[in-house]
Amino acid sequence: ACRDSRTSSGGGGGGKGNDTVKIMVGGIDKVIYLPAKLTEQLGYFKEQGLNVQLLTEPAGAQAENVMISGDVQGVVGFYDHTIDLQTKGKCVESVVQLSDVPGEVEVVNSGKAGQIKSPADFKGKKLGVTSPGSSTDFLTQYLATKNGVPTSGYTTVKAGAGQTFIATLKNGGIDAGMTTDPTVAKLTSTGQGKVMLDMRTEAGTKAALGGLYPASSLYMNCDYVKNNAATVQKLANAFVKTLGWIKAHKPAEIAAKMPADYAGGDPKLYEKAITDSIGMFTADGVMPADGAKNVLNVLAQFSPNVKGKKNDIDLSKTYTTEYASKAPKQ
Amino acid sequence: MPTQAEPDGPAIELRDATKRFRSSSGGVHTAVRNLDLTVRAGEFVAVVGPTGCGKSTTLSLVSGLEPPSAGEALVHGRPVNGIPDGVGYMFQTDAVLPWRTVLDNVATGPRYRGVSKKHAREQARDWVRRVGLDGFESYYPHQLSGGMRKRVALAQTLVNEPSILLMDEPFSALDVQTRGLMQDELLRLWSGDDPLGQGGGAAVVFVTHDLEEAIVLGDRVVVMTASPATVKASFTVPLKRPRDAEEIRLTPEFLEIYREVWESLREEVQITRERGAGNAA
Amino acid sequence: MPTQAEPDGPAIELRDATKRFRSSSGGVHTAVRNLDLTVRAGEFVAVVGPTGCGKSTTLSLVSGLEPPSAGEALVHGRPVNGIPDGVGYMFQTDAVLPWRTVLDNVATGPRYRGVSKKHAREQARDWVRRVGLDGFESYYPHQLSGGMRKRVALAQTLVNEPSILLMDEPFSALDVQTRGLMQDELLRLWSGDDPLGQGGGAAVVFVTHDLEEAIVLGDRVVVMTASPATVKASFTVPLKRPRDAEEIRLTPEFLEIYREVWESLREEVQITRERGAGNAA
Amino acid sequence: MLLELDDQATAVAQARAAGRRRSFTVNAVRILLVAAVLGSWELAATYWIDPFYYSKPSAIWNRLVDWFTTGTSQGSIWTQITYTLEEAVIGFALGSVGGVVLGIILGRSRFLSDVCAPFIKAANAIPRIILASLFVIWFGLGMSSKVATAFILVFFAVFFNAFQGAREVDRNLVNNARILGASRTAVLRTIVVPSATSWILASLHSAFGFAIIGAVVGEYSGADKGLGLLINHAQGTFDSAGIYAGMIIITVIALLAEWLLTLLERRLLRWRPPTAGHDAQI
Amino acid sequence: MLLELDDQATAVAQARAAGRRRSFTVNAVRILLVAAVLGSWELAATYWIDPFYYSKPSAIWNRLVDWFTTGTSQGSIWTQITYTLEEAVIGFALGSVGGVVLGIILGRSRFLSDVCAPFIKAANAIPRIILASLFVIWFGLGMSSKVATAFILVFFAVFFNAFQGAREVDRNLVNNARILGASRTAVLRTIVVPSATSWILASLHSAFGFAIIGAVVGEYSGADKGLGLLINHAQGTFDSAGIYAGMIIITVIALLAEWLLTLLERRLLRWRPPTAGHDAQI
Ligand SMILES: Nc1ncnc2c1ncn2[C@@H]1O[C@H](COP(=O)(O)OP(=O)(O)OP(=O)(O)O)[C@@H](O)[C@H]1O
Ligand SMILES: Nc1ncnc2c1ncn2[C@@H]1O[C@H](COP(=O)(O)OP(=O)(O)OP(=O)(O)O)[C@@H](O)[C@H]1O
Ligand SMILES: [Mg+2]
Ligand SMILES: [Mg+2]
Repeated sequence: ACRDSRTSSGGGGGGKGNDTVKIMVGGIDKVIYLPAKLTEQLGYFKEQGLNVQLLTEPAGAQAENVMISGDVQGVVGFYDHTIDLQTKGKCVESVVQLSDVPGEVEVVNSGKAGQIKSPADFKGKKLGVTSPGSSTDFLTQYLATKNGVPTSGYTTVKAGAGQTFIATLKNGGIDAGMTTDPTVAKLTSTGQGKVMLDMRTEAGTKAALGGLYPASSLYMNCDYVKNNAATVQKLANAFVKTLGWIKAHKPAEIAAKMPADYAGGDPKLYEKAITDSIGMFTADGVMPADGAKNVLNVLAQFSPNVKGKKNDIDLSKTYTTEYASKAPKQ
Repeated sequence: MPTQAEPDGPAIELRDATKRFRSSSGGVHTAVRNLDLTVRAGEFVAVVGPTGCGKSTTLSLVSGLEPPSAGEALVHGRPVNGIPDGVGYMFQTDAVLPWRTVLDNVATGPRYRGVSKKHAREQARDWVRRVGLDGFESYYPHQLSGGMRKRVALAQTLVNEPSILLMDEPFSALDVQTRGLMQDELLRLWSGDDPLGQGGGAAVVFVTHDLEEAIVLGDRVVVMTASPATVKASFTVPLKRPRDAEEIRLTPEFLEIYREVWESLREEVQITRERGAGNAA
Repeated sequence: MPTQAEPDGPAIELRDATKRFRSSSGGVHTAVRNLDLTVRAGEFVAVVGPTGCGKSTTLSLVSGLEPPSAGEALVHGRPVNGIPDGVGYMFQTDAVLPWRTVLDNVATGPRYRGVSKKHAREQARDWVRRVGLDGFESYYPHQLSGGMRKRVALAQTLVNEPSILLMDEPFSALDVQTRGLMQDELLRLWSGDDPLGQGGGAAVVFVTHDLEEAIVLGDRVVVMTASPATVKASFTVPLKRPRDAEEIRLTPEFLEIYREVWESLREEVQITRERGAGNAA
Repeated sequence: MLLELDDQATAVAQARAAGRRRSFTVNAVRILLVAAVLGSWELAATYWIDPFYYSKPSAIWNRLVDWFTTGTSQGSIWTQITYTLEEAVIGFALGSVGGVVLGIILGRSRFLSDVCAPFIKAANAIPRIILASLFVIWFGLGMSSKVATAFILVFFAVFFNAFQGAREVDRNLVNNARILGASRTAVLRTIVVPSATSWILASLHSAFGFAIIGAVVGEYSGADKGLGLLINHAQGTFDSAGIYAGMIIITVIALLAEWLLTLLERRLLRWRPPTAGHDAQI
Repeated sequence: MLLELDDQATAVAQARAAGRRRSFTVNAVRILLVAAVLGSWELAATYWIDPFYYSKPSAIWNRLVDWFTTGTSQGSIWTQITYTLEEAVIGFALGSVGGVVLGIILGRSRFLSDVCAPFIKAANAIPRIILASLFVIWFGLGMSSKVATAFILVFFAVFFNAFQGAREVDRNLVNNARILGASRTAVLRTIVVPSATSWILASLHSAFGFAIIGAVVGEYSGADKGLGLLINHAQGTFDSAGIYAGMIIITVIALLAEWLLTLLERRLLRWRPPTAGHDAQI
């Protein structure tokens, strides 16, 4: 099972009219990746003559491995992985930037909201992240250090997302933690958790991180992008159109477009989650240049891979605005 | 000896007992049919019969291991339900525990009956010696010859000093002289002549294929019919005890009864032989 | 009969054979020591010896199942290495396949030797009949009595028509008459008087505890010493064949040889008995 | 003789009737148990515990009805079931054949088993969840990576039992077969395999469950169809009824497989004493 | 007599020497195998395959050295090992005791086993990865949820074998014990348990591996320490050397446990014919 030959070929399906593209979504039911499924629901892929198959993978970094090995052509995931991968000699670039903020929220157990008001209070606390080495981990480390708490000053706990996160916060397994919607919506609606830092909005992100932090994006193998420009363009068209559609519609309308069971039996909650998160999506899918730099800054301090290699990173190879800008605006 | 409910009543009684098995074809195989047998306390009954007639099955009814399909089995006057008290049963097939040494195998019974480990081992050591296995105390069964394993089983059964003793061809794997010694040991225990046992009076049912052995040992020799087994005839052995096997063999009484039993048995064996498939229901 | 390398040479030869086992205490137990034994093709040798002396072990050396620790075992003049061609061995313990019916058990040997299923079954059916088990063809071993299982094993061995036949107390679980019938069957096969077999001439080593049986069947009776086994004496049986067991028992020749063998054996049994722990190294 | 035949007929009939009574009691107790558990769950979830985590039987039932009538977000429920089942069945077939073959070979060869044992034991200690993600890299995202995960789980479960079963074969039977003229392969086929059958069957009982687990774990590492994905989706959307509903579907499939296996077992072990070691007395 | 003693001494010595030769050959072949695999892996990863996925032995070795000398991102490697090991050992102990006890009880009682069998089989089919996250919800994030995952894996592995082992007990031995005066519990203790020992041991061989897997899977669902987390971290940061290094540590632990188990096995099964079913001829 030698995978090497396939790494750069980037799979088949270039150029022709009805292309098949497989896209792996790092958790298709997460609100931060909502545009992927929404595009499918709106029929925009078909409209572009694309045959897109959306796969999902809940466990994080696996998605990139699968893409690099050529099994899928694109990944909907966090932008920062492209930088990380460059340190490993892999060229992956974001072609459509779905959001320019992380969409993450630092939630505090309501009972401890009095003690933990800002990252400066992280000292000695147990902080939840979705998984060690994930973006939530780096962001937590960044927030802590920026506010004078060394990474050794608190405990990182893998709390996952969804029910395990909620149960863990409730049981005192963590004092605070970083997660996304709909977990946040659930926690705040039941009063179990309070939002401490809200990185679902530009303002909140700038306050917390001192700049934008582009996250949710569609990224692909550089070689694939080069060899299949037409397909990539169609994908970009579809995604950008969806982003436009999101801006033009109300959360309730968006929720109604999604498959019924995405609401998980509580449509109100799902709508709230979309309401809270909707601000994070960009309108045009274009990467803001300073945003990319800010991501590199954060990573350079905490990612074991990027640390010390800041100057070797060629940011221009981690994203392209070419396709998103060419996409017809609505 | 364990106390007995009615010292004078029959120790073992089978009343019209029948045992059926499901046969391989899904039908029914009758192994024992309408069998009546009574053994008094202290009586030594030798059982002979054609091979495959149902002797082992009969013993299993008395031991309580198998319930009769019809009729009744009583031990000490009480219907058999579970294993009756005081029953000892030496199986036709090997049943020593492969994971215990010879000594521990023999000590098994006393241990089950609550004797302390030390005391049980002492008793066991004595019995190992009596069956001629001293020196092999720490051997495991797979390291023994066939005859040695049989003797371990014998010791295992006798160490419990049962008041009802069922034995299924116990000596068939032994050479003539060892067999003689074992027979003496058995008789000594049974007659209460034992330096260690608390007294005799056990009711013994002894299945054997050796007519001589049956006559030398038994108060009575019971001949079973061809399958399905029932009692064909019962011969009282008119020989006085103690009997010396070597001497007795040549007496006219012996030859007389030998001939009688033999005639009776031969018919059944012949039937078994001729009938062949006939009895396979 | 399978072809033989040297029809006139000895079929079986043990030269100074010794077999040691690791004993339970980690030491060494010598089961057979410096044993010399020669059996001609077509010779019927009966082996007797005290229980536990090493008879079964001797057979296992000839069969090739166990290699000698020292000395040599030869079959048809060739050193034993693996199972020699034409060997049949009926074990002392049950070794029928529990998952095969009586018929399929008996057909096992021919099937292994490449006979077609149909033909193997035919042969098997004939042998099942000969050992008196007709009607039980479709029974599984656990549904048989002890004696019936032994007869299955006998049929299983004989159906192969071995040129070297090793038998370890084959008839001890059978009643007198069935035993007689089986003995006749065996002799018929061995003497080549068999309506089905292609001829006689098998070399037979027959272990038994029954001196009468040994003398009635054997050309020679070999007496083994107490453990560790070696050949103590070998008695040629001066009785003419065919022998009728019932008649022969009363002839002076029979009584004479019986007494001789018995004397020789008794000493060894006594030694075994007295030595007790002595031989357990 | 007529009387006897009559007797026998009665005996057979009695045995049958007793069998029926037994199985009736057993089923009644089972149903009672299930009812008691479901009832107290429903009650507890309504009054005391939080159905957000624990769901409740009525909600699970509704979810099941919903899936089977209107389908799931990933399409028809039958598609999901077929997909997962296919992965599980292939993995099961390959894994059990592989496990049996290798187990028996190593079980019968001292040298090979001495050499290979530490490697196999080491391989067995590798967490399957990590393997599942490695398999995705090695075999791609398609069905093969899920099959591989199912395979590996089944393989080890079966292997260890087949290995031990092959070692436990009665020496006497092997010797007898060799004497009767069996070649090495004939000994394997006619003695070792039948002897090890009850060992192998014991492992197969748990193995199909493992196969499904493997398929589901594989789907967790990336998939676009399947029951694992369905459950994962339910987890992602706080749909605890969906989680339990998915688990119930998996369980029912496993029980069906189990039932088939029991039929096979009855067929293969027909030669056994009917109540071997399984009597009520002890 | 002296000569004979001499002979015997020689025989013992010869047997010993043969044993030494054997184990030398076995070890040599093992080492050769490992060297060959590692060598070709290193070579392949250097020239042909992509170390991004497959890493290479030298990188893995460096990562191991790094972990053991400077520690991991989560603190000392020993802390992680201790933590995971503790979870695994507790889960193993509870699971194997539970599995043996329940397996033997059900194996000896037809009624109980008839009633319970479908439930146990159903429970066995529930994917552990889902259970692991349910356990986090039920038992919290602490050690208990990982212990529970390890427990459940070990339990089923052991249960099915203990169950079958208890059913396979020779009827003759049970009957003999009953005749000799054994009570129900005495039969269980002195006949059923020793008979089932080789079945149980066979399952324990894979069970410790399962316990570690359970602990790691549990850590995947949420944890703040442990080897599972370490591997998860490596996965999250595209550190394939780290993944393999973590797997190697787990494997070494499992092999150590295996070695202890083999000692126990040898002690418990001393009564066996030394080469039972394990001869070189077949
Ligand atoms: N479980 C069973 N199923 C069916 N038939 C059985 C079963 N057990 C015994 N039989 C049959 O019952 C009959 C009597 O068997 P039993 O073992 O009592 O004979 P036996 O007199 O002891 O014979 P032997 O002298 O050969 O030991 C046999 O024909 C046997 O086939
Ligand atoms: N595997 C073994 N390990 C140790 N000792 C053994 C082993 N096999 C046999 N022996 C010993 O070898 C001796 C001879 O055994 P063998 O079975 O040959 O006797 P036998 O003459 O056939 O006796 P029997 O007439 O009782 O069948 C016995 O003392 C036995 O304890
Ligand atoms: Mg019998
Ligand atoms: Mg013997």
